[in-house]
Amino acid sequence: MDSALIPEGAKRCAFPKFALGIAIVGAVVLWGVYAMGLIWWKGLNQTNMNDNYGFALWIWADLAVIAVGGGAFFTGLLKYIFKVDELKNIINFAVIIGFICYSSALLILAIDIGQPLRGWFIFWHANVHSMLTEVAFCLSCYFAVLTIEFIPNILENRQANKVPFFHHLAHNMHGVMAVFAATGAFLSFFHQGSLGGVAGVMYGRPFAVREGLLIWPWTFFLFTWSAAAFGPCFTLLVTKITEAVTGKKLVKDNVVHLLAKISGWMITTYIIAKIIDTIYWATVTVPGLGLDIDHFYSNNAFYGYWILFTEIIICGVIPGLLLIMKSTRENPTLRLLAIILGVIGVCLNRWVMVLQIMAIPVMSFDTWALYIPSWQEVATTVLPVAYGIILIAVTYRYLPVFPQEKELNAVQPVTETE
Amino acid sequence: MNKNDKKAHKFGMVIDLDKCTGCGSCMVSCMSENNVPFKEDESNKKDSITWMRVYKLTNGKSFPETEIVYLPRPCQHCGGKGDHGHSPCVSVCPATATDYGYDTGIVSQIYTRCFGCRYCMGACPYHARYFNWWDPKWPEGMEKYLSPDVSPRMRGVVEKCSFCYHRYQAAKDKAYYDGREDIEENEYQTACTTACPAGAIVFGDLYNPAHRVHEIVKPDPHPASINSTVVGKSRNPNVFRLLERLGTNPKVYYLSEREWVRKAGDNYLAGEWDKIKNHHGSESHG
Amino acid sequence: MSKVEHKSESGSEESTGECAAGDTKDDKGLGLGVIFFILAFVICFLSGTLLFPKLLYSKKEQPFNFDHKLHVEQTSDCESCHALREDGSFNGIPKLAKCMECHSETPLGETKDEAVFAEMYVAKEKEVPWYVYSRQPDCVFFSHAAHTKTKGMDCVTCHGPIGTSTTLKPYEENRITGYSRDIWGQNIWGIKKHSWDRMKMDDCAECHKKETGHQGYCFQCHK
Amino acid sequence: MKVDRRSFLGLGLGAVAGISVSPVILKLTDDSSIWTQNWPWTPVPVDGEVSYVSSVCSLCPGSCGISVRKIDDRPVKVEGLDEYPINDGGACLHGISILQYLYDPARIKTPLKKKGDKFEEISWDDAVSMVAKKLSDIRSAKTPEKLACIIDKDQGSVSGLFKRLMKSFGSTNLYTMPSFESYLELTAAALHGKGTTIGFDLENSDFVLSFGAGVIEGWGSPVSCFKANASRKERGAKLYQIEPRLSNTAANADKWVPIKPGTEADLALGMAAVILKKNLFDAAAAAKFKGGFNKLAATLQNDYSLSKTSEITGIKETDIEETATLFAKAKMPVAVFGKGRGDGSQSLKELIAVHSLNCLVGSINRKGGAFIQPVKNYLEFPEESMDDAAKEGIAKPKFGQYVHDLFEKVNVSSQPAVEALFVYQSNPCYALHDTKTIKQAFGKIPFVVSFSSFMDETAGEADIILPVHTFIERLEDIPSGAGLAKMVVGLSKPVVKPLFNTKHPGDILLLIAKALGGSIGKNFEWASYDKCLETVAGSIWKSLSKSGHAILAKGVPEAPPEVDMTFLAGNPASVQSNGDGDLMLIPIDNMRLPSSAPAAAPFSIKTVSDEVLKGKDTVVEINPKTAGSLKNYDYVTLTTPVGTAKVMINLNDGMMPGVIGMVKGLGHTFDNKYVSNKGVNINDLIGPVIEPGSGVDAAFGIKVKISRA
Amino acid sequence: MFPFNFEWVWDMAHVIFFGGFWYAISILGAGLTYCILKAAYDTFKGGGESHHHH
Repeated sequence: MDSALIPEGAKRCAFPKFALGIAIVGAVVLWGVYAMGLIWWKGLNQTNMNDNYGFALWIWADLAVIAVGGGAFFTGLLKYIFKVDELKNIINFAVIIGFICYSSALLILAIDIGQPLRGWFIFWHANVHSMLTEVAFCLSCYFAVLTIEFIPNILENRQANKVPFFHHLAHNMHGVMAVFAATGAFLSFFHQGSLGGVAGVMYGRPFAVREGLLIWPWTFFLFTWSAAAFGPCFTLLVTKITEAVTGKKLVKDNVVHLLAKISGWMITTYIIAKIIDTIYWATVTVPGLGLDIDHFYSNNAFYGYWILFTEIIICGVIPGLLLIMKSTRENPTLRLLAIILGVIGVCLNRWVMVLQIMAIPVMSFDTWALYIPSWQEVATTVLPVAYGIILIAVTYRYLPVFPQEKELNAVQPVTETE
Repeated sequence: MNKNDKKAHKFGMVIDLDKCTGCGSCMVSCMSENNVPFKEDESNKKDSITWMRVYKLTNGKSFPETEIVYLPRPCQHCGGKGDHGHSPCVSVCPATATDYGYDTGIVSQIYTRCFGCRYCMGACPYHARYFNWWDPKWPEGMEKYLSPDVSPRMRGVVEKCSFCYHRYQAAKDKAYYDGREDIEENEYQTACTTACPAGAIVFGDLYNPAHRVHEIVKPDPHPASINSTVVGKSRNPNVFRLLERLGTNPKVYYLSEREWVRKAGDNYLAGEWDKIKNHHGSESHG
Repeated sequence: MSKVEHKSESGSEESTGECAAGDTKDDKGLGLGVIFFILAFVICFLSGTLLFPKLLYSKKEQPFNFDHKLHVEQTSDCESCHALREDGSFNGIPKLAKCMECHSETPLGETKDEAVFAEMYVAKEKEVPWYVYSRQPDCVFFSHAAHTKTKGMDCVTCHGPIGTSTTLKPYEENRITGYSRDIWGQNIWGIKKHSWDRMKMDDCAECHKKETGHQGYCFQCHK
Repeated sequence: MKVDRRSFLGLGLGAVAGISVSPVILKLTDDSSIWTQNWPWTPVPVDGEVSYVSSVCSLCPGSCGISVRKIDDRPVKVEGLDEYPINDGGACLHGISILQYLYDPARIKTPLKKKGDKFEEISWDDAVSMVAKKLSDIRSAKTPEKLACIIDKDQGSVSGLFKRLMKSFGSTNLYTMPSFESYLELTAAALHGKGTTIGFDLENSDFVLSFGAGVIEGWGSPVSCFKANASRKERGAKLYQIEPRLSNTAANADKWVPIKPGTEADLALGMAAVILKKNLFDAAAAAKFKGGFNKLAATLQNDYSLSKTSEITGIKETDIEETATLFAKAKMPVAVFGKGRGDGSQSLKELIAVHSLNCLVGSINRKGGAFIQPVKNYLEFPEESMDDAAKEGIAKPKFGQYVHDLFEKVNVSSQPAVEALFVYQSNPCYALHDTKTIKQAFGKIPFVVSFSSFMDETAGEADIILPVHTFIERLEDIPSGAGLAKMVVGLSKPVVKPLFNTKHPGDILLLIAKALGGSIGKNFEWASYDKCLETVAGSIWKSLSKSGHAILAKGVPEAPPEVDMTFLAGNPASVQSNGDGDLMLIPIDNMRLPSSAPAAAPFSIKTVSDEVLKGKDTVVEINPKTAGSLKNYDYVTLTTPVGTAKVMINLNDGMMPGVIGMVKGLGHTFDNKYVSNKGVNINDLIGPVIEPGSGVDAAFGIKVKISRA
Repeated sequence: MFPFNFEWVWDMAHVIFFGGFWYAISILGAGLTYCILKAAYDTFKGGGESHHHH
């Protein structure tokens, strides 16, 4: 019944099946929206945050989605600025994932603040010394860039593209996309960085504080680097999941291998920097404040050295190595393992930089604080995931997201059951 | 900039922990002075608003060697690294809802500007900032005791100790009326200071050598030798600040004759204290 | 598919003029669209500018009229009624007791307003519930002493020539915020001609910047 | 004309564009945020003229001067009154919270009558005539002794009026709740003769030997003690604290001497033995001892040798000897008694034993010592006229000396021993040991009249409640007690007009007396309580009304009184605790929680640590060694012979092993969600232990069994 | 955000920060405007043509 909207030559499942899937995920969205409504109506007492945990679950989610959404800016940068042409076959999808991640991040921020109707104060009464101001400005600008990057793909919908104006608009936007992509990369560099800066400038928190360059602590650069490194992993992971769900191959292996290789080198270089940063922090910064590194990983029920080891070695060094070595990179199973570990790694890093910071006592007579989120927090954190699934489903169904889809799936028409 | 204003004050506090009895008068005086609300259950101290919080510290030894001390903790009104006014919280507020008054050294918090991002709370290592998770509600009729000098906070914003700034405003008003340039030491005292039955809290201008707080603290105008971002370290060997090494430069000082109490004020590596303690307070030329 | 094409064109303001001007195909639908666009634009713009303020503000009449001019003639200044207290605070609108210093038991004039005053308030010992045009929100601390006494500022600078008025204008209250309209100013765009036309924080800051070289710290004016 | 989609689109876009360039969006964005800044449900305090009214606080016997800041007619803040002779500007958290009492949701707003399980509102006229009717019936039955009365304190004009009513009525059954003052008078009576009391000159003493007295835990006149303690270091004075728990006082003291609970008297006697043995006593003072000093000395040498004392008390011999020696050698030593706040149950033997140390070293009526002076009766009530019924009634014996005797009598009698009971400003159903039996007694009294401002546990048991003004709504003389070295009467003033349909307790008594008529009415012929006070205050009224207080005595009293050692010379037995548990449960006095009436204010509750109250659970203190495998905040069940309770535990190294400490002041059950239904009332777990020889309830704790819950 | 805002100060921090911000905004705005205008132009130029350039 919606065949007129489906890209030419593409096979999609029957509409009722599609609608059912959307309805199921939609129920999760409604649950999240209900929780969101409760929070807006009744206030943040609906969460289990407290004065120790001013940043909690969904701020971690916020940072995590922005980190994994980093695939969009980095792929865009490679495609449009460094002219890595193969990436045109995955750029649309990277942009959609980025769009989902960033719109989710903005939504989470709107739920997170205690006074949503005053949210615009961050722009209007901006304190330029605050990393959060930098985040807000760059984040919203970069979201605008993502929207701009997304629009041509929307306009390529079979029906929309029939409209000459839309057709031309899409065409022209493609034409100047490099300018947008460059601006996006600039903005993204700063907001990814300033998210890292958010933690790094907190010099009252020895676990977070880092020295750095000018006003930017090392975490600023580490965050940007890690988002660029692990973002493509997430793009690849979501591509893989989409392929699994649709039962089709959507992106050619050479593209995947290329992105995986780039990601691998980025991860490896990042993790070297991270290790150096950690060693410097543990041996110079923290002892200078009278603290032993043990302080941050002991005397509590949850945070031990395991988290440091998992983040850096298991989810950093290992995926990095797996992706830079050709043999492992081109092994589908090991590649999948590497990108999953990578995504976990960057999420864990954000967790540590949000939640562990809050948990650690600073005053000698303070105590560790652990925190368990409320269902409302969980629901509003799941909300973006469900919303993302719906948006991917809809865009996949109606937009020519994967340029190689037709080619890859035309050769075996017999096995097509979708 | 007014940073170098000759008329500037630097209001600060010194709390004698040997006199403090942990009675709680300062907390209640503060709550009642500043229209701090209360809830049905305040036993979860992580969501209980007490601008002035009294911590109980122990020396960690077992019976009968145990010792305890109470440590009242208002907002520390940090001057930030180098005492330039970039307090941990002020520098991170995205909407300029908190600023550093270079004329008084007092860190403000403007509830109507705050939009509740809570970044400042994360940045403050003293837990001195509190979030209004709930709408403030008073039992019917009890809102009649609210003071018009301090505006009640609405849900969704951060609040904290203001060093009873409204009392400074009132004292200045009086001085204006009398045609005076400035106020006397006793004209501006915080609610906790006046309430303390043990007289453990002394409040005044750290710049003014005639004020008691200056006499006790004897702040060192030079940066500390071990950490150049630390300014205003006390030259009184019994006086210390909380987490002084972080460079937050609090304007709240503590006084104790007990070594373990002074040591509890900051973090020290094993063996470090013994090296530092002898220099403590008198190391400006070290 | 030209219908859709033109629809899309009128979708952005920039292209409207060009579109209308270049429209040589005499497409009725498009013409109608443009007309509707202009019509809606004008109606909405005008209602946003003219009708909206009327809806936004409710008008309230003061309990009775007060002739400032008459009273100033008798007292010759503002401070006789609007005075600083000895602690330096400002008494605002005087209480009944202050009025009674002059009005005592016998009426001083024969106006209808004074009769209302005597009957409704003096006789019942009730304070007059005046609406205060210049009422600032609870978060604001303002020291009259600092401005009038120390710096010798004129009341008119902020309050305007109230002293020469013979009638009280209706009090306009913002239905959303509860603020007096005089805070935002009568002009809906917030444009002011006199220093007393608006009383927003920016107006305070503007003067402070000029007079003291610094807009001031938050706590100077907030509580 | 064809109106198609394009037209609608044009319309829509035009509208959007038109609104966008009008001021609507800008203004609404601004106004909606301003709306959040002025939410109508967030209160806006009304501004006005500031004024200050000074008065006196009577929440506790401390009797501090207070200064109330008002905005127009509204009191908004309470602070200590500068230069007031007791507290000189300081204030405790409860005093600062007074306005929360004033506006307490548990205030009783109008007279109430019990109907079934509920109360219904009645008029003052009806209430007073019902009370008068009941009292007339009792008199007609010629059993005036069946009117009993419990008041909060012995001194002051309101107590005077209650006493006057009882006497005119013909009943001797007037009781005061146990208080520190009552123990001071009992102790002084035993050693120095009836009608005297003791004050401690802490601010001048150079060695304070405290037998569990919570000098900074609300003992005595709290603020005055805080001040004396704070000046201690500047004066170079010492404080030695003897008690099983590292209380705040112990923590602040120069030395903490942990002692087995209940053996304080033995330690005091052991120290006396050391002082005698080492000849460190004041010979001149000892020369004036009478009543068997030599016998006592002999007993001490036999029964309280260092080793024996050490064994009983668990304190090292050297510590006992050293402390006793330091105490005796100090210039101005003073030994203070009264565990915790001093108002809980105390053993008279212990108090006398401790005070005899003061006598031994000559610290009586010496600077920095203990001041013995007559209880000042500064009020001059005219002689009562007594009719025959009153005279007959007065001749009948009282049920007993103490308030627990009254309830004991009620509970053991099959016929109502008490027909009517007045309870004024006290909460026996909460504050006395074994509250179950107290409530049972209340059930057996046909007519209970409560004079209370708040709906507390006892008011809830009443048949009629006559609500009284809170003390900041009324005029009253407030005599200081609480072991202060000086005697001050303060004047509590109506700071604010009464908020509700309440009356001054004195005026209620005047109304009742008038309704009863006859000689009773004649004894209360004042126009109002205020007039009555002015009359009976006589010579001090001028000072009271002018400066807000009158000083009855200050400085060192002359001529040390006699010392009678008879009580101790009889070698009375020490009080033993009830029960067979292997641990000892002792009450803890916490400055932030009042232990009796009125209950804590919401502000005070808010300051209570989560090591004391967590959610709705009381947290008890226990040494980690005693706790064994139990962890912090584990639930346990405490079982005593009197009751059981589920509580959480706090592992506390400052607690003596084998002892469990539970805070007093929690577990209220009346209707106030900020204060009530939090934790356990320790009085539900402890039963009275009557001390042989003195008859006081001297339970210092109770044996308890603990099990994981 | 704007020089007429209360918090605005003409110092280095503001100039750098908002300089970057307005620069990015201008590029995005200019790019978008260009695309839209060009598309409108192309539409009229090309009439109902629907050829593909890529």
